[in-house]
Amino acid sequence: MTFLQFGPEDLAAIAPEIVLAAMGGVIVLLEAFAPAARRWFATLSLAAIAGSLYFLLRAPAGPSFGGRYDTSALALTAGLFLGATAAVAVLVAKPYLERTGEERGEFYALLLWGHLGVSLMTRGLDLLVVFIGLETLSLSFYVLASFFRTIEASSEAGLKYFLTGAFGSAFTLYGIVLLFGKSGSVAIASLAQAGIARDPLVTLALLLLLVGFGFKMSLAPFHAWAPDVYQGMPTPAVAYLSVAPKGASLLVLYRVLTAVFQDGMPDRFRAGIAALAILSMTLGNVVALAQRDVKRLLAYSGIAHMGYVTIALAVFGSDSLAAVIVYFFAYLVSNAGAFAAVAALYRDETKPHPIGLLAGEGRRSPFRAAAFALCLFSLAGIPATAGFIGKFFVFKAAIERGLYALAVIGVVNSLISIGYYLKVVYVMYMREPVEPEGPPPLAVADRLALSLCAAGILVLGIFPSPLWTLARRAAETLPFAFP
Amino acid sequence: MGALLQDHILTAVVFLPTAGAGLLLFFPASADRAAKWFAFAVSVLELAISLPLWTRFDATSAGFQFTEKASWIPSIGISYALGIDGISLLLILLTTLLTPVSLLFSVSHVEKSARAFSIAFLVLETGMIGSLAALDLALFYVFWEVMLVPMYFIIGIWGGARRIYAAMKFFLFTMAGSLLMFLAILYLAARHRAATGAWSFLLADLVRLDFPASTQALLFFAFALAFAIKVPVFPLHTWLPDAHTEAPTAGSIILAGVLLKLGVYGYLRFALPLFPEAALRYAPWLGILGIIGVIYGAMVAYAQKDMKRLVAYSSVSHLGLVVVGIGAFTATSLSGSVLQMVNHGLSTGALFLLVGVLYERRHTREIEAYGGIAGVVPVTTALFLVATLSSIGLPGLNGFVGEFLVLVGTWASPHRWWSVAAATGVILSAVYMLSLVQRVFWNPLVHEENRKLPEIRKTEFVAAAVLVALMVWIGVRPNDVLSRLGPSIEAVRASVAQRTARVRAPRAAGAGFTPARGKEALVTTRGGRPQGPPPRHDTRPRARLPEAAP
Amino acid sequence: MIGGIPLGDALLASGALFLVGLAGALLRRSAISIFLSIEVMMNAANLALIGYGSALGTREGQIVVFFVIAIAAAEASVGLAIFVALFRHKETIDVNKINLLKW
Amino acid sequence: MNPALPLWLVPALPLAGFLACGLLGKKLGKSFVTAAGVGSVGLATAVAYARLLPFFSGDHAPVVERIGPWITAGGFSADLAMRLDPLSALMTSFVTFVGFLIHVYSVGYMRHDETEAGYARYFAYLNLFMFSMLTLVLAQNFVLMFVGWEGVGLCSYLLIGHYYERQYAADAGKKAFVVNRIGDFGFLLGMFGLFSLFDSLDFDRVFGSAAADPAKYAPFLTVVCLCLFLGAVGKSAQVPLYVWLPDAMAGPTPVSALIHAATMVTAGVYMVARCNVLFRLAPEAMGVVAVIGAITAIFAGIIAVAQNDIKKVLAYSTVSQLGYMFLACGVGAYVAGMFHVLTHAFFKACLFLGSGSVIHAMGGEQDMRRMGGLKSKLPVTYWTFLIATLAIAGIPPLAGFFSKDAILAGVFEHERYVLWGIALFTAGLTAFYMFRLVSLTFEGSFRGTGEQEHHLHESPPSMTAPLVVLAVLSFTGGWIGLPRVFGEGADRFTAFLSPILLPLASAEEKAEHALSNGTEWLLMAVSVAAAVAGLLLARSWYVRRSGRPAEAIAASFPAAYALVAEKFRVDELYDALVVRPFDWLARMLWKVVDVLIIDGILNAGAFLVELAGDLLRFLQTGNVRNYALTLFLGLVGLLLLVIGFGT
Repeated sequence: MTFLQFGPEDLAAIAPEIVLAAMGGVIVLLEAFAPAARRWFATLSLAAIAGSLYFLLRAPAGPSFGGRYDTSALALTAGLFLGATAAVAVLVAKPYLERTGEERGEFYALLLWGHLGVSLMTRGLDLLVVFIGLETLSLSFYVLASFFRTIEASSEAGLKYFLTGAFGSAFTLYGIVLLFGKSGSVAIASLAQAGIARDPLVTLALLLLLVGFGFKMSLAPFHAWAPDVYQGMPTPAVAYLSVAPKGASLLVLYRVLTAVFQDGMPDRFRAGIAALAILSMTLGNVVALAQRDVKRLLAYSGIAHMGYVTIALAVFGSDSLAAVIVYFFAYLVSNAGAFAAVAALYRDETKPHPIGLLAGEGRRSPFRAAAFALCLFSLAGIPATAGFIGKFFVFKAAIERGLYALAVIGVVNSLISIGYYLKVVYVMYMREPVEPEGPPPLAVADRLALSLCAAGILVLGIFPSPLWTLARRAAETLPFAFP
Repeated sequence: MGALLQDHILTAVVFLPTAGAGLLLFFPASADRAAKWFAFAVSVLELAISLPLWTRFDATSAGFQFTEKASWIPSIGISYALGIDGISLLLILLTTLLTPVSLLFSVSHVEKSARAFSIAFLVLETGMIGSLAALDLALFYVFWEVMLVPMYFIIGIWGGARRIYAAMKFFLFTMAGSLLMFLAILYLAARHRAATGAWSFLLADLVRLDFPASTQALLFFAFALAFAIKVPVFPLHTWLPDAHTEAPTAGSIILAGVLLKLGVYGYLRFALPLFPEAALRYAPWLGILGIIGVIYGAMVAYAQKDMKRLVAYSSVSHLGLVVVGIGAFTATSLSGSVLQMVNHGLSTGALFLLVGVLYERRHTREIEAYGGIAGVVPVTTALFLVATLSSIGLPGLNGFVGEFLVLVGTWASPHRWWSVAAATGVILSAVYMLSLVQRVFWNPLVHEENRKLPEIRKTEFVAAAVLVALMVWIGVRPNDVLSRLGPSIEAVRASVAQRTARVRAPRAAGAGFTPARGKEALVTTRGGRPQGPPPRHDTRPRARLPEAAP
Repeated sequence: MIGGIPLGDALLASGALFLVGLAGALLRRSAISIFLSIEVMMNAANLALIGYGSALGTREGQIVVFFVIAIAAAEASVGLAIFVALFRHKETIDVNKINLLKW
Repeated sequence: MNPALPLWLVPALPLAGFLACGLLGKKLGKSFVTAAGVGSVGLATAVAYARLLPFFSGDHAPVVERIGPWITAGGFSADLAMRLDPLSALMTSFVTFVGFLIHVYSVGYMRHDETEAGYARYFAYLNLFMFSMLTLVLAQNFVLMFVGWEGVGLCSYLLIGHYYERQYAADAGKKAFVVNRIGDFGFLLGMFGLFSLFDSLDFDRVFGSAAADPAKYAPFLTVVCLCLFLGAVGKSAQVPLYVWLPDAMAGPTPVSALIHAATMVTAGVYMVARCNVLFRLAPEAMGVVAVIGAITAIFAGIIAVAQNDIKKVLAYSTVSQLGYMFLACGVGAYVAGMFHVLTHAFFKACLFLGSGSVIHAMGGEQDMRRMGGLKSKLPVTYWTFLIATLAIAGIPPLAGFFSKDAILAGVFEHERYVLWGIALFTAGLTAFYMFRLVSLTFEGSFRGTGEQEHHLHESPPSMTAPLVVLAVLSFTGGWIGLPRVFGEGADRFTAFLSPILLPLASAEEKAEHALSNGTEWLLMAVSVAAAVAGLLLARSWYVRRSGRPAEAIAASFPAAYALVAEKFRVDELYDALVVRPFDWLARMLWKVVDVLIIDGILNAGAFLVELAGDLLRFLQTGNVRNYALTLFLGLVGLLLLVIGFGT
């Protein structure tokens, strides 16, 4: 019974999360007792994120907590991904909250704790840890969703996210329980037992997990919450929520499935995942065409993107996991960047974000518009952007595995997606401004965040080699018994 | 530095424009005029450094020259491989020539955010040259797609009334084509891995792959679709009239002058060598579509009431002829097709430019709004006349040489009747172009406002005159161009020939043709449809086969 | 074996409980009842955990249960807070009436 | 041969003139244009004769001067090379000379009523024409010949449209070019055929190998020759493509004289004669040539009778005479055909220039019904015109008589009696309508307006001088080719030109069976009789009874007369059969195929996708219970799929 053993190397392993938790607490206390320190919250949060990354890099190799907590290259890569997302979110949050007059410590604290939850998900080699991470994330973001108490939409977003989220967690939990029942332990490694894959209850459990994490990924048909929540939630929080938890969830699925399917994924299961991928791509893209609100549009675009990346899950293999990692880094710079641009381009948060409001921004606020356009092109997968690289590796994996139908459906979908991405670009660049009062002045933090994302898009798009190598190294840490 | 330029001249040629665009970013948005002239200067410098390609090009060698190779994404064998042969050489120079021409024209005509315009244009140039120089399929695809974005903005922001629709149509059409090609490229690389264990996207490696006929057909279609849309081949052409018409003049020049050619180029450079059997099996369809394009494009052009639209449809007709030449696949017809691409770039570029000259003065493209202005703007008229004559293939100008070679080469192929059908274009082109000239420049001058039509400006004149000069040059000394073309063309045919040898050899022998006939037979019997030439064709005496590959 | 109750029965009960909760969550209209139904689903999971735990003779099951209960409590607090916040706006928490964000 | 004066100089000089006039003419003014335009052609003429005279006196051995390669691609290659042999020498001699005269004439004709720009443009194009025409005749291969071939077409197009702001002139120019293009289409196909047969388009190689091994090539040559002949039909305005030539009269009169009478329109004949080896191997093709020629001759002749526009009459007469030449070639009498080309160049140029002088004097009036009695006012014009008329009518001993007689003899000789009859009748017809023209124009009393009469004046010497020279030539030009009956060796023309008729290796060609002297005398007598008859009839109708008989006939057969007067309504026919259907089809393809079908399908696809989006978005009801439900249903569906899969 090695569950509660606890040593210094375990402390070093968990230090990154401790930093986050602690800083969250500090910020809340400052909020309560020294409100004057507010203008430092963003800086403190960034420091915390940096600190946790630092400790993550310093974390001792080898399993800790008796092999239930991951310190491998995979965890490290995931940590980088999450940290970057969180950093962008914080950068965007500062000016955003100042504008909306809601700059309260809770926001940063909750963001950090949510971040903490996500990193628990990515690092937990134990389904309980994963579940705790999942819930930590959810609880923080339930609150963040309804952060604007004065805005009805925000509260409604909170309610919807909460109810559906709790509903989804219940499924996840039950799936975990079933797996525990079959393997005798909540440790993922213990799932690696001969013949377990053929047990119907295990199949059911895996499907339950698929539903639960698919929900977090906003993968159709578990996506319904995303558009509403994105619309009502403060944009910086969306920037995080629309990227980090999705990656984490897919990583968890990968961990579990690799453990269960020692000798490759059975076709029946692959069919199920493929179906989700197709549904998600098609529904997301087609419905996105009909959206008038930028945040909803990006929500559906996100649904579609989860469809693409799920192709890589259906392919299932070391290279495809690497592809997933690359895809998510690309998605990070593109999607977080897009939401950052949205946050910087809209003045009034009490109203929705109609696309039409962007008319003429191409000339009125060239930098933001250009960055936004770049993000959109990247999401559309135009070459020389990160988005293309992501799609490239995913489709390459699919082709290699012989999943031609999936690949073809994928590219057809990316053709449809161009329809709505270009619509936004066209509104920004080829229409005259409608409302006299333009977007808010461009804050330094916004400029920084956008520049980082834009640079990321181009650098990853033109020199993807290092990222790919990193992803490969990370992917190899999962025990794939097959290519 | 000099040495560096010597070794990496292609890299320099490809990326100099982007570098210029990068510098433009630091211009104040207000400094429009400066930005325009700077962009023009960059493009001229580009032209200057691209000239060594022409002078130092070894016209005797068939291989790729000025090659550069560096690994880009080593782990999956994507490499930064550049190199040009005669075909790409011509098109690259056409690009580096037409870009300054377009920019020079725009200097006096682009007002709205000219800095952005210049940036878009320079990036576009990089995209075009890059896809012409790339020898790695992944690299090619990147450049190929990168072209879309700036062109989308050029049409959409600086275009005419229906520019949004046109820009969107352009983008979606082209994208629709290239996405399947993208998958096909991935498939090729995957197969190469399966076959050799190593990843590679190098054309040189991938051409070694062999596929069963059915697979090859699918891959071929994936590639051909992308290129056919770009060319464009009937019935995939409908994006072209809209894009060409709505684009700003400079955009139309580049669209017609270079972008269309990339379709044919891609077909020659990639589709043919990669899938020779499929390519030649379906060559008849290509030829027929080309012929339809020639006649259909000409007739629809004749029906137009909008000058630019008319010229745009004339492109459909001209490119149709080029496609016929490709489909016939004899050395002569291929040389003719490539030369004809250059010719079309010059003549149609000039036509669009001069139409733009008129448009900028009257702000209408309606043919009816003009008439009888030859006396008012004699210089414009003269230039337009020369461009027209070049475009309808008057001997002594460039158009004739290309047209003639395509037709005579096609006649030498077993698809003799193609040449007959395509030659009707000679009549039709005269019909629609001359009626354009008559309705615009001749006839009674009915609209009084045209009496004060200002004559062409210096900048515009220089831009047009350069093109006209080249038309005459190529018309009088076509061999300067053709000599650089020959070996590359033969190389393409040779590669196809030897890769399809085993399919052909037994038949050629069995049919008991003379060796010459055998080689001719190559063109059709490939792909398993033995379609011997007509009997009188056989008895036809042939001292030597003109198309004999070395 | 939980004090003589065979695993099968425990699982059966848990499954039934889960379905009951599921049905409630899908059918009730008040946010609170929906949330309570979800709690029922989680407790079904707990029941199964206990069953398995004792059947497998490991304590992990029970340990997990504690965590789950804690998490459920936290969820409840957050949830109720959100309900209140929304009630301030709409004077109701009937989810059929809460559809400002749609399409 | 004279290396100091290479052949290419001959076309090059007019080209230089073209550039000078075209680029600088407008700036430097009319006197410069005159100098450059006329001077360049004069020089060219001088150079040409410097080469020609030694050639005429020499042994007539063909000279080929290769400038260098021109087009080389794949298996195809064509050189820039010039050829001087009897045929091209003959053509060059009169093209340069007549061309020069007409340039001189143009100075007087165009100088006053033209702007600087127009004047420069006119001479630029005229020089360009000289360049093209000389390239055409001096070319050593078909491709280079085609350069000239299309070049002359272009210049004709530009010069017809010289008064571009007149709708009908612009139309006529376009018509000329397009119709010619139809011919060129045939020419191109012919070239392709030749190339695939001989792997070369070089005259020596093509004709040499054809003559060397007729049996081998004969089977394919019929088609090839017919293609080439289509080109000739277009260029030389034969039925059914003659329609452009009458309209071409919209151009300035000197242009009509030079291009549409003396030189360009005979290019077709020249080409056929040049290819005589091929045609002789394709008897069917030759038959077609002869028949087309005969039909054209009589058809155009009949139309000419009923025209009242002085230039239209001459135009149709040109068409008719060209038909004559083709008839000659068709029956194998190539020499006779070329002979007629030569003489026709003289008298038809003279006639056109004369009519130009008349129109000039009449202040632009072209309708003969408003003329009359000009004899006294324009004596020089009248006498030169009369001589030319006698020449074309075939009255001995003027030029036309000998050439026409040679043709008739040739036709008779080859036992094509029907064609001979047609030709004979045409001869009479020619005499008739020409004298109708002379009578209406010069005889009788003036029928024009008063102030026209007041302006009447003889043209300046720059115009009359060429008239005189051409008149002299129309008189004497025929004596170089006296029929054999005037003694052996009298026919120096045949002797000079016969080398172009390469002997064919196969003996299939039957030997020249000469006519007996008696028959020949008889034939001459008959043709002269026909001519005189026509002449007298015309005079009696139009001079003595001032046209009343004609009116009477017209009145008694109104329908027939109208048909003839309206040129058998061929233009209307073509308009209904070709032009309008073409317009309709073009519009149809655009509006229906392009816009409706293709774009329709694509837009429909796009619309459907958008529609799907617009409908599917309503799945997002905003009610969280449905979200939960979809989640649950998703699970169920997944279960069914995974369990059901494979089973």
